[in-house]
Amino acid sequence: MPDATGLELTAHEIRERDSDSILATEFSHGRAVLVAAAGSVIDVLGALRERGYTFLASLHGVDYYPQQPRLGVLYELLDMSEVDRITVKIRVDTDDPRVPTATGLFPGAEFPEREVYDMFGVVFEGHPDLRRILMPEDFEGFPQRRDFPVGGEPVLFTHNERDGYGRWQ
Amino acid sequence: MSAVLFFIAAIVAIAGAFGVVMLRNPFYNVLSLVCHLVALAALFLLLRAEFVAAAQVVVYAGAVMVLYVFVVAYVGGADESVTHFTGGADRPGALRVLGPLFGVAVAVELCIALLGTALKGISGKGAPYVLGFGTPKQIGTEFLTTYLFPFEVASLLLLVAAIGAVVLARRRRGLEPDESLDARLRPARPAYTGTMAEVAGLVAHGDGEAGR
Amino acid sequence: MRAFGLVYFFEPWWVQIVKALVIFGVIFAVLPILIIYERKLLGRFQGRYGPNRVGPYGLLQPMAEIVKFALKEPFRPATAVESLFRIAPMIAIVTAVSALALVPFGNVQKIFGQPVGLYGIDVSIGPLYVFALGGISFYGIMLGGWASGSKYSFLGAMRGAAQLISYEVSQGLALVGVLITAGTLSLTGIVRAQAGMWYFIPQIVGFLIFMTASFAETNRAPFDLVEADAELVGGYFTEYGGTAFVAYLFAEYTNMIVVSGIAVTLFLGGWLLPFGIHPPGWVDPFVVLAKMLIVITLFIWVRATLPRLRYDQLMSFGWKILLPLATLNLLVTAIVVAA
Amino acid sequence: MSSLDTSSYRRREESITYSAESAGMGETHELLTLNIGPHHPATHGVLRLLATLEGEVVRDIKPIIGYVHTGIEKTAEQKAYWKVVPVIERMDYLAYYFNSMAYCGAVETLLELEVPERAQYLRVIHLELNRIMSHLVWLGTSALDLGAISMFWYCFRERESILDMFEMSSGQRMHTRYFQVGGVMEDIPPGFAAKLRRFCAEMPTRADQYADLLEKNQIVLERLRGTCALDQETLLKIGVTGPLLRAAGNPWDLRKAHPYSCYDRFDFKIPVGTVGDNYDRYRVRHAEIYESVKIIQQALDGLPDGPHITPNRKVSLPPRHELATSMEALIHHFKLVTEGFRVPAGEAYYPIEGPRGELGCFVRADGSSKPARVHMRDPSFVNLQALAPMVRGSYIADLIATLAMLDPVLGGIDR
Amino acid sequence: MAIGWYLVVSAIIFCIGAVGVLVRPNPLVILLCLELMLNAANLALVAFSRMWGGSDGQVFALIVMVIAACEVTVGLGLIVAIYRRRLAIDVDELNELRG
Repeated sequence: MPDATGLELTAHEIRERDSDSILATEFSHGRAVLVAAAGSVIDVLGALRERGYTFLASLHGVDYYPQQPRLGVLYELLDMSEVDRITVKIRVDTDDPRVPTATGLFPGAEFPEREVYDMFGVVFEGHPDLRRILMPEDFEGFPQRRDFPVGGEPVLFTHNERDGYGRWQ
Repeated sequence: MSAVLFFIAAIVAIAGAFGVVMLRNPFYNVLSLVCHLVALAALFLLLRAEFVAAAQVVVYAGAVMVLYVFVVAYVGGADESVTHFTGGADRPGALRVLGPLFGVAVAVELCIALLGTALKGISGKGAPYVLGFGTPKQIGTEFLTTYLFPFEVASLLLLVAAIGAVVLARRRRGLEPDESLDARLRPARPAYTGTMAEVAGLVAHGDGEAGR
Repeated sequence: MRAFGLVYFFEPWWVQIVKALVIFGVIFAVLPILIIYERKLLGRFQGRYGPNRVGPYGLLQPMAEIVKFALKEPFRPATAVESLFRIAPMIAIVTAVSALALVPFGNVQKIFGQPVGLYGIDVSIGPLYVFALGGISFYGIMLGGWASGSKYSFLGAMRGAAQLISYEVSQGLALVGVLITAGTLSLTGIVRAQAGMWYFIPQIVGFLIFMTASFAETNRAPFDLVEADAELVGGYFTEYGGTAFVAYLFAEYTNMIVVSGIAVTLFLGGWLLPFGIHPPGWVDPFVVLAKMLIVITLFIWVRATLPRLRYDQLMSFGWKILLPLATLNLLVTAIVVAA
Repeated sequence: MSSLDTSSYRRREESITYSAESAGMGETHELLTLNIGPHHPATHGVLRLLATLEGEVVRDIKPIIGYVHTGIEKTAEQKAYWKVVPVIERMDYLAYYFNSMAYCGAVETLLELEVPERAQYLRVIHLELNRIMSHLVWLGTSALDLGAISMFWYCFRERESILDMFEMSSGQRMHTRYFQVGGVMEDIPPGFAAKLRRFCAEMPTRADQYADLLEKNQIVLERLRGTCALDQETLLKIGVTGPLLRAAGNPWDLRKAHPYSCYDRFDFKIPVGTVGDNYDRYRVRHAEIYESVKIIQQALDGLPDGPHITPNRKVSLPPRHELATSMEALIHHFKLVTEGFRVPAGEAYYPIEGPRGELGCFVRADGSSKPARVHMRDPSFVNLQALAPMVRGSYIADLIATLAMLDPVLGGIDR
Repeated sequence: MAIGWYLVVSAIIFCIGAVGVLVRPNPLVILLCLELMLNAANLALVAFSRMWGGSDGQVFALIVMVIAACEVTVGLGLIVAIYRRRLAIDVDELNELRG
């Protein structure tokens, strides 16, 4: 893990290219996080990849309800030669959650991005096959959002087909 | 006993032949020909041609018809392709009327020829049965002595036919990937399969390009 | 009816009917025993007991399963072709049982003063008859797969057809070596010709080729690509259930019995015993059955041991190894016999 | 969102079959779409593969997943931290110790909690037993997919003895909830060590027998060698880790690269392959069984004395006997059982080396007694993306073999 | 049974085959009908062989089978080739091979 100083240095170098790309840095529990602007996340990821973080270990969404902007997408990057991890975090609002896709840089982001899209409704622009992945294709709503209630999911059988479908209270 | 067997086999053989001509689905055509061939093998057995009967079933029903079944299954034995395949109708115009007439004419002529023949053997039950008639041994001896030349020619013909079939049905290209295949591997998505993108109003319903 | 070849004595019609009934009866009694034998033996191979709940030592398990299958709802997919879907398993089982008529279980015996051959029929074209029936049994598989209207069945049927045809060639050529050596096509004649030496010693290559091809012909592991449960679910009988499924199952096991019977007849000396032992005639069928059991045990052993080949490997093995080997064997045999 | 009426549901349902019609025909290619699964003997669960075939050759496949999605990540947000463990264990049902280890590790990072030595050793023992167990299930089922039916029973025989040991230490055979935040639930019972030693002595000979059955069989070699290889650059791009990556020659293993728990104290090797074909995948996993046995033996030999769980009463339950004598213990017990412990706000990502690759657990705490977000980076989920590039251009039988060698666990993929 | 009966059956089958060739447009069925005609000839040959007690007829029946097999392989190869080129499978419309 880069220590807090290394993280600042990295953030500084990336800011030199594009001053608006890095919004903040966080360092806690030995975990380095770069908070990037949603629009320039690909540039940040690309810059980090050039610096050795060539492996996208994980990509997941987080709902920071009730903070604003609510949704977060986290990219856990890994430098395999230095055994070093860094996290890129972006925050988007629920109104128009659009993020450029990372599949161009990391082809393995395809499934995780579909999952984030499925669970949080974040739309990855340019994704090759953005469909629901875990939930049924005709499901409505984004179940991992914090305001999505637990329970009460109606299951459609032929006997209750007439009573309507897909309405959770 | 043999008369009963003869009539059963003959009726099945003729019915199978009718099936080949009348049925619409090529798969059933082939199957009725198989029935016909098996019945014919029974007739051969009644004529004490055991080896020919066995060869009939092994070669015809077991190998040649298998080829037919393969081709019909490949070219399309399912319903939708059947209509496209047979055109649903017979050949148009004069042939359709004249064909059966011609058939009946030939049949009448052949029957006249048979009835009016001077051949005495026709109404007999055949030559006296000799032990060893129709056995592989006898036929093999004939093939390798009297009919050696036809035998060799037939084997050459088989070779030529095998090569010809391979050349005709060969695939024009190997298994290496090509671009037109890649394009066909990604068919346009039907509507609603990208539901959330569509629900979010990002793409029009069923816009296949969005999913590329 | 004397349509069939070399008849040295005359059997009245009722003897033939009795023989047919006996063969049918014996086979349908043997099949469940064979099934429980395979399952028990497989269990032992795999470090478990096998079925042991129904009846003493689980021996009634096949009966329970037959009842279970018989009580199942007849079902067919919406895409199936009804008539062919029903006929196909019947073709499979009829051809399998008909081939059994050829296996000689013993020499001609005097029963109540009447000479009776302990076999269904003895024809002058012996093995060709088996191949003819094998050619027709292909339709049982092909029609079943095609008429199911399922892609898995269809793939299985296609595989089955190609496999049966490919290995039939090698199997036939392996047999011809024996036929040349014996100088006859009659199966009883072949057994009698083995009085001096069983043919699996001079024809050891032919025997191995025949057995290998037989595994493919009966769709047994390692050539069970037609069923290939891991890939094609069940191959040509994926869509079958209930009694139709049992029919296919029985046909497969009957084929196994037929093939082992032919192997015993052609290579293992039929009802003959080594070391000049000449038991009384009524022992003959038991000798044949015991030898068949050994061959069947080999089938089961191989199933417990070997994994499945891939389709292209199966084809290249059949055409590139087995067929040239069989041809070579035939050539060498012909030269030796002629010399 | 557009409103749904019931009549349109059927239409949508039909659309979900996703272009099941044949993909096209031409002079040079005849394509056929085959739907493999979700109920298919070789998909190891409810995985659905839309395969585009040309004859028997696979041209493309599209995995469709989600059939056993149970919303565990959502459920975990509704539960106190210590109650999440049993839920999270049910994700990858062959690697339940790994699931709980990743989760506990993440929570311990957030709590900055020190785990006692003995607990760490016990964790390692169980993790490695679990790894062997998972590999045995993989070996048995993939041999079954190749048609070697007997291997399945042999592998499950050894798996049974491992499950017996799990039962001995925790009372459960699967989903044991043995690992807890701060340590393990209970110390190992008497007799466990002796039984484990017997197992460690026997397991290598059993593994030798498996190798004799498989590696000396020409058919297996023909089926596995040179089929569906994928080089490590492509694998790394896709994000594949674990035995699949090691089979391609990259010795990346978190136990060595970035030791967690107490893996830095053991002497073991990382098996790597050369070309990354199915045979290498088999060999790497098979060799890992031996290495895991070695780790278990070392951990058992060096098992230190001490508490099996952290003595921090804010996190771990007090021992039962203290409840009768100590008021403080009773209060702690009551607080822990009713509300659970609170975790200071923060985020942690804790990666470990699961049997199938990097198993990472992301936990976000918002200061309450329930996690605000739990995410599992399951290796099966990521590795499944590598299936299509692996099998393109190979036979359908190789697709099955490769899927088996990929070792996906659908519980982990769908979560 | 008198040999004449076999010849009658043979004649009927031959005529059915001939009509089929003339009436059906599908090359696959035409091939099948050709098989019918060859089989009719086979039956006649075998019947004559039985009539005179010589096996020459059977020998030629076997040679006819060989010829039929050749015809089928080439014919089916043509049909497959036609299908691959997505031409109409109808002998009356197959005029694209004209030089």
